[in-house]
Amino acid sequence: MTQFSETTEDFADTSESDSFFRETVRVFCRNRMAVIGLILVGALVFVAIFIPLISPHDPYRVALDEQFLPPSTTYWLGTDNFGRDLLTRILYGARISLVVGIVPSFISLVIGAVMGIISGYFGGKTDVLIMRLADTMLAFPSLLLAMVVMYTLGANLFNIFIALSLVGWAGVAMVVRSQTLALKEKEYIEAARANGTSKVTIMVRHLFPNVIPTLIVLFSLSIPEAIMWESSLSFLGVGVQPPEASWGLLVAKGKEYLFSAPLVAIIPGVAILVAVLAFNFVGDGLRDALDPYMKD
Amino acid sequence: MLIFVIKRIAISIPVLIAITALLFIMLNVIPGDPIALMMKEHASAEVIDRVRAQMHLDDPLLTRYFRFLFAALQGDLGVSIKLNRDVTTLILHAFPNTLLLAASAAIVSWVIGIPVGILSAVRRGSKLDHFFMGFSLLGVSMPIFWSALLMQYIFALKLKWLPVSGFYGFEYVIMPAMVLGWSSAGVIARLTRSSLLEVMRLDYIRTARAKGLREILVIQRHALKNALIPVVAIMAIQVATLLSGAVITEAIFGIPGVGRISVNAIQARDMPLLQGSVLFATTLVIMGNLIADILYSVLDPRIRYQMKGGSK
Amino acid sequence: ADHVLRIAYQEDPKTVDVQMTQDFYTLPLNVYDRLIEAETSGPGQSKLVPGLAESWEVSEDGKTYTFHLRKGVLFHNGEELTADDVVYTFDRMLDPKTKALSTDILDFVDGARERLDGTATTVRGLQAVDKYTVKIVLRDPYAAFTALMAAPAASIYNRKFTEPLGDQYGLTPETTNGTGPFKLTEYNLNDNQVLEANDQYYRGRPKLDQIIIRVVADSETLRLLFESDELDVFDVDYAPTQLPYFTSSDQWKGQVRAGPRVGMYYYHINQALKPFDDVRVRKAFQMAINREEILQKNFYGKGMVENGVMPRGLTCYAAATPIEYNPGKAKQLLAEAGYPDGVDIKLAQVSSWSSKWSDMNQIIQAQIKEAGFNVQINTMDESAYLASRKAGTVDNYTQNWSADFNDPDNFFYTFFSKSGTAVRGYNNNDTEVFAALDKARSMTNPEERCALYQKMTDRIVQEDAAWVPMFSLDHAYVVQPRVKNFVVPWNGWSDMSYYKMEVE
Amino acid sequence: MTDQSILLSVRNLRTEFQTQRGSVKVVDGVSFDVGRGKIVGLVGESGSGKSVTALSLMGLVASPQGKVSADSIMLNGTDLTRLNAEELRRNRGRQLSMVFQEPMTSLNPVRTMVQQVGEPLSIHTNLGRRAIRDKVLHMFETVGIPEPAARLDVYPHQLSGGLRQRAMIAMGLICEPKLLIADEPTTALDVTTQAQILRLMMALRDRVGTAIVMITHDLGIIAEMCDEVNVMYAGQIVEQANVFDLFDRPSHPYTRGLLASIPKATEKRSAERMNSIPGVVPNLAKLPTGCRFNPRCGDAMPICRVQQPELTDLGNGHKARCWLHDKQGGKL
Amino acid sequence: MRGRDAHLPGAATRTDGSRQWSQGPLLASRQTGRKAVSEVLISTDGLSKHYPIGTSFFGRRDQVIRAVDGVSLDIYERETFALVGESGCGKTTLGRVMLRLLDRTAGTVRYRGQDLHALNDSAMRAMRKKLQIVFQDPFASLNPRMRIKDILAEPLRTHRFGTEAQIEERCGELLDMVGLRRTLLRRYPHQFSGGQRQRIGIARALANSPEFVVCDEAVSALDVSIQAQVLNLLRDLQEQLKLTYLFITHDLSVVRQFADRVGVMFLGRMVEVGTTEEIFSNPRHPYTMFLISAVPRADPHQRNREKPLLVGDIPSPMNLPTGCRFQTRCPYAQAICRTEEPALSDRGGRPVACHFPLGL
Ligand SMILES: Nc1ncnc2c1ncn2[C@@H]1O[C@H](COP(=O)(O)OP(=O)(O)OP(=O)(O)O)[C@@H](O)[C@H]1O
Ligand SMILES: Nc1ncnc2c1ncn2[C@@H]1O[C@H](COP(=O)(O)OP(=O)(O)OP(=O)(O)O)[C@@H](O)[C@H]1O
Ligand SMILES: [Mg+2]
Ligand SMILES: [Mg+2]
Repeated sequence: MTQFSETTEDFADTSESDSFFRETVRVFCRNRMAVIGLILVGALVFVAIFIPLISPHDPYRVALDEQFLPPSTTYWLGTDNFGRDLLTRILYGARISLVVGIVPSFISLVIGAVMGIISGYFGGKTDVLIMRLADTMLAFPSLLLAMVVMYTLGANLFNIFIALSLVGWAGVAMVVRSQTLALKEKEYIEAARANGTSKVTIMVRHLFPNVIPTLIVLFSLSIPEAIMWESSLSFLGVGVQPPEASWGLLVAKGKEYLFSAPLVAIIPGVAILVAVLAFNFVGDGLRDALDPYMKD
Repeated sequence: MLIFVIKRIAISIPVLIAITALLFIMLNVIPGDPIALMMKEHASAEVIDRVRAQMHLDDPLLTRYFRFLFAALQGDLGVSIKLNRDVTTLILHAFPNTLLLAASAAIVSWVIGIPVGILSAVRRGSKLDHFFMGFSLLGVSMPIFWSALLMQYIFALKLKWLPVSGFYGFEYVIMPAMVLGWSSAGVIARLTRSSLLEVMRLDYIRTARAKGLREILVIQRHALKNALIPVVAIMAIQVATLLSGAVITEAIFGIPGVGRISVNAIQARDMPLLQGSVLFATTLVIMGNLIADILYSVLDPRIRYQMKGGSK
Repeated sequence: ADHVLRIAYQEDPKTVDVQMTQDFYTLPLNVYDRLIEAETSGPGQSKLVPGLAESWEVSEDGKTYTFHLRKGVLFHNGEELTADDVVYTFDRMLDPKTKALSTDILDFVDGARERLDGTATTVRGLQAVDKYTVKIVLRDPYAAFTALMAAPAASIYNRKFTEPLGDQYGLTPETTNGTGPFKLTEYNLNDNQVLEANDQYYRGRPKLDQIIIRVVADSETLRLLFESDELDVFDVDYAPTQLPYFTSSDQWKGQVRAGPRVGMYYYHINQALKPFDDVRVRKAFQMAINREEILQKNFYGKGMVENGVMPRGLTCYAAATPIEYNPGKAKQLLAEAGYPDGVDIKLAQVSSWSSKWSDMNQIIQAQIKEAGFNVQINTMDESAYLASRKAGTVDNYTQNWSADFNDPDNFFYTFFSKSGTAVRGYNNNDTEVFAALDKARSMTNPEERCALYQKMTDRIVQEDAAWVPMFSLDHAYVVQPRVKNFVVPWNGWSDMSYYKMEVE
Repeated sequence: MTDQSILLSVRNLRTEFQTQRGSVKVVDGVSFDVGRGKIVGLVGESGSGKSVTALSLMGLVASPQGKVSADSIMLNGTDLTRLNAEELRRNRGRQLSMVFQEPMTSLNPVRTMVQQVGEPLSIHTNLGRRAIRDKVLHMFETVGIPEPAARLDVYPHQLSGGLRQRAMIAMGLICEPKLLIADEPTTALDVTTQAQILRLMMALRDRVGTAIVMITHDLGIIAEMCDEVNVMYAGQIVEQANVFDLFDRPSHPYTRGLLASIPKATEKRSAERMNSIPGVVPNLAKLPTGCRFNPRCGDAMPICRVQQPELTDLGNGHKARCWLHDKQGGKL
Repeated sequence: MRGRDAHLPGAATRTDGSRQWSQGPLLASRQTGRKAVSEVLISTDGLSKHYPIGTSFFGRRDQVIRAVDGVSLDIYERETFALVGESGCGKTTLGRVMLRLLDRTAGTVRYRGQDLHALNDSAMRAMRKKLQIVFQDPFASLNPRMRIKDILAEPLRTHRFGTEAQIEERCGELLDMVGLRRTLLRRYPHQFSGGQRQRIGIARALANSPEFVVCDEAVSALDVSIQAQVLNLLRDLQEQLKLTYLFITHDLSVVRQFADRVGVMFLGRMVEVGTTEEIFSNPRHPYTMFLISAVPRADPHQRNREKPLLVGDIPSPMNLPTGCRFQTRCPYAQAICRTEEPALSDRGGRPVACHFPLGL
């Protein structure tokens, strides 16, 4: 219909920022620390995946006659109390720490997002119920909760997932709920309702995509947290069990030799520190990149 | 205000009950026996059975739970299976220590975190900012058990400034409070910074500048109070975090607090004791929430107004 | 107080009522006395000496023990010790309301079981003959009864003081009363206990004025406390990995006090579980473990490889037939048993136990792989472990056992009697052993008795391969130079009497 | 111009922002004068740079992203461009002050009205607390806040929008500045309240003699209260005139379009479609070449697409930035 | 002005028991001379919406905001009914309750005689095809994460418009209709200007060929030069698609140029209803009069005209004054105004809620 000649095809800003994604990437890349963090995380992931191919050493071998060897060309960081190559152990530890960081964060993210969206969107009794549940989880000192789970279910990797997810989902739900409440007031949600769009569709197609940036940020920030939790649990003896090598466990064990072989404790501690820092850098960077305030 | 407080407390009761139920279920559905645990290696099966029956631990789950709940509602948390002492007394003994630890850690975290956050925000992008934020992130990223060990090594063993462990006076509180407070300080510093930056973008800051107010006063008079509101809000979460941290800190520094008791209780499946200590810890968290809300309202007149019951 | 000894342990004893504990004897050993005392007479050696009983007689049939009490022994509350106190103490232990733990030390007393069942209100075999004479009649003769009377659990209480306190006895200084060299004056749960010298102690006032015992959970903290001179004694058992540091440190190597321990590390084998129902597999398991290596590398060689049920230092101990370390042969045995390609087994690991156990498990996991055992370490919490042990389904685990009293019965009966083998999940249902152990209990001729135990050792360890003896270790302590007269107790316990110790 | 009647004289004001996509000239060569006691309008559509112009004058453009430069900004004989930050600060709130658009967000929610409104006094004078309080009370009366004494110790959220905006004006005027910049002071208000506020501002101008720069996108407000008008488009002033001249003889096609497209409450509805300016407001980061208005201009000539027109004087101080008024008639 | 008496419902007893007048029937005579339509499309009767605020200790509702309070109103087919009034007077709320986007507190909404609030969920969902809304904020009304195609397709899919190809085609058509190129379907909202977004919002509302469209401040956020474009578009679409508009705005100038009839709201009440010309040239309610006179005129020559000014602000809807709601600001208020609330009743041929209407 050409009668509306008033419209010219001149667009606010068409060329460059044609996707949210690219925009985010650009802002993210301007943040030097975030990029460094991302590189470190990338390296970590790479190592975690390919370590069996990289390292010539067996992380579980016990060679008691090679205990506490100092760093050498064979054992770059020396060996531990069983004569295992410390570097290899730490790199295998990266695997566990990553898995422990990612899996429960993801589970709590999924649970939290679903709960949060339902709670925020439906409101009323559902909201009260879910929020009471979340309050309960949040009021429970998390380490104790995790310990109870680990003690009762048994200390293994799978139960760590359960424990940490149990600890983590409530916080996610809270954040997602408050965001949902804000989004719910948006006119495009109202428009969808006015069109007769069903609740499920609104939640899936409107609310969920809009909380994704928040979820990404929460995810990236909860990974380091989960790594810390795991290290605390392992330190208390209810986390990952030997002979697996999570960093927390390595520190807890290495601590016994702090005075005779300090590297055995210090290096995994540093690994935790670096990994947690890296993830935090990435998380901060993502938050800045996805935060609407930071744009323009 | 009083109504508000009462209301808040009333709301938390279901939370407390839910927590006790949760714990009860978790510790009871899984096989494991507090009596066998208590008697360990030496006791014969008959002795174990006899003692268990005497302690009414053979009753059905629900019976036991409601017996516990009923007594708890009357203020009786029962007697610890393992310690054979009244749970309330035990906790009241341990509680002040944990409270002291958590409170001093909180103070440390605020005294460090808030000024650091403010300075970083004010000098946003400067070297100082980077340094402070790096330092905060380090605090956040360092496992407590790890920094505790380092501090003990440096300040107690090498420098001999502070005692290694124990809880017998002011000098004993310093190190655990620092260890525990540092990680929280990082969180607080980061939050203060981002909150302040957020507030500095608001219109009324521009208004204050338009009046010709010095920048420092703009921050002090106009930005700070508003920026600290969310910082106050995380206080409640901080209480939970500090209590979690206290479990480790108490173990390392030999502090006879609730954290130790709870760990003992978990390990021994000592239900009454665990229920008691978790109830106390949870109550503490809920109190933290409450205090945060009250502070919130003190800081923010909009909420104060609401709490008085609707605006006129 | 001038002469103060500062020590520490990792867990709070929770009570001073020795009838209510089986783990914590430091306080009872110092606060109470027993009728007979087991005195350390040399490294790993002990002898029974008169305690509260000046003397005692055993009847011909070995069933009646008459104890003559020392006169004028005062409890801390000023009461004089009488025969009635002794009768009360043991009756209290057997009273089902007490819920006492170590009632088995009185199991032999005539009428003890009825009292414990609640079918009797008194114990037939316990009698106060007069103010200072106690007669204890046994159901059957029991050779080790005097040794039992020296066990910490046999500490003597005061009836007048204890009876009204019921189950609150021993929880605080105010509710604790003994005749021992020290009085409990302070008790802060999870924090510390303070003992003061008992001026009226019947053997004379101790040299120490005060003992301060702290509860410190973290072993590195313990060590730091010791090094910064806040503790006088560092018990290396709490941090075994620190030993090399202390033995090689110029400052400390002269301060290490080590002594053998009448106790042994072992691997438990559950015969009810496949593949350990096959003796060849058990033998292979025994042979596949390189005990010497573990002792040398993980325990710094401070101890001795053991091959029997009895550790060195125990009455009747004699070197047993050595178990060969031979992974090749073990592999062959496995093949014979039908596992030519190796066999999957599990080892139980309790998460809250000290890491030395998990180290042991990890090491043998690596070691016995060579023989074809594919080990999975199954971690569980202690209560789940105890539950599975009770159910007889527990996987093989490693532990150690130190003597409560110096008699082979303490080892054999615990593990291989009819009840012991079931309760501990060995399931070594060997009626011949059961009969022999019961018989040995009442044998009065020491030589014959020892010979029987040695024979059973061979049967259990060699023929049936029912368990794996590992080694007995020395127990090392490091003490500050000011500490004098530090003697490692005969059984190698961390709990000991400090009566004779001095500090400058 | 060193005319004594001129209070503010801005010459070639340029403000640039550093954005992620490079720098954007948001205000590009703005020059205008404000006579003493006059009300000068700055009108233009959203994003045309009105607020940034005002903030630039105040020295409140966010640094370091924003960069302001000007040949001169003479305020009452002082060149603001020559002042350092501290001297500029001392002028703010005393010599020139500003009232913002959103009366809700422009007031600090956690400080009482007297604290906020009296603050310029505490900054720029030595008055004591009591005296400030009295002054604020007096000011509240002046701006027509009913029950002024009761409104001193309340918080902003306890006041209605109209009262808040009055308080903002009281705050702007409390140090009796020579110049008040009002950035859309009534946009957030209802018409009846708007009418009250506008009348108040005119009354104050008459009484106190404060000159006002009135920023708005509402030509109605301009017509009601301004003496002089500057029309902005895409960061530039496109037309500058006495208010009567502007409405009687709009000379820039944009101004004409604007005037034509405002619906008039006073006129009966016409059968025709309403007039409008085709196209959209340009993106400052992607300005067209030549005249910035050329893509939407019905009268565009070839030259308009290549070369920027200058502001040409049409006589009587009436100026327009358009090739139509160029002496060469837009010949290329 | 014809057909008035044809539709005079007379004095009807309303739900609240007071005697009220339904507004005069429409004379949809436009100057354009279009054919008058006189069917009532949608009507409300005693419609109220109260928002609870604050809860007491036991969860009892303490206080309410009477956002809409007993509004009775008829809107006729193919007319543009403008709702004006100051911020917070309940315009948006009324619009939403009429579409059942909010639940009513009392009263009825009838669409072609059918009580919307009595329909079950699925019937209501089907009904939504006919009832649409266009929002004020062009930036908040489009989901930033959806392409234009999906935004337009959603209502079609919801109502099972047809195959994907048909939907695609329809989306293109809709863009044509609002004057945007079809090629823009794959873009995201942030790539459009405010005016363009508003067109997309309109296109979405039109997707299922509605009959009744609520335009809630649909042009208020737009620049003047763009505003006229959109108003023209709305007017053209009305003509083509036979739409009925409820046009909510606070901008009286727009009302005058755009609406057929006007309802003036004050604090949840309808205070005056009439044709645009009647209202503007001859306001009966004092509030209407003040409202109109307060509009700044874009003509400097009129600046010195007599401008009656209201004093004070609107009272809070939480605690309304007794009597007439306008009484506190009304210079003509008398004793009865302070005690008795005037009903919306015919005063001089037009429904006015005033004890002392002007010009009579
Ligand atoms: N801090 C900033 N950084 C980058 N660009 C900015 C900044 N502040 C304003 N701008 C840009 O400057 C341009 C002019 O903004 P300004 O606020 O002056 O417009 P305005 O005329 O006041 O519009 P409105 O009527 O919407 O208030 C806009 O395109 C805006 O995006
Ligand atoms: N969800 C809600 N909860 C409580 N009060 C509400 C809610 N929505 C609106 N209100 C109140 O109801 C009254 C009417 O609001 P409504 O949005 O309908 O007014 P409006 O006439 O559309 O105003 P505006 O012109 O500002 O859009 C206002 O006082 C408002 O504060
Ligand atoms: Mg602006
Ligand atoms: Mg509205």
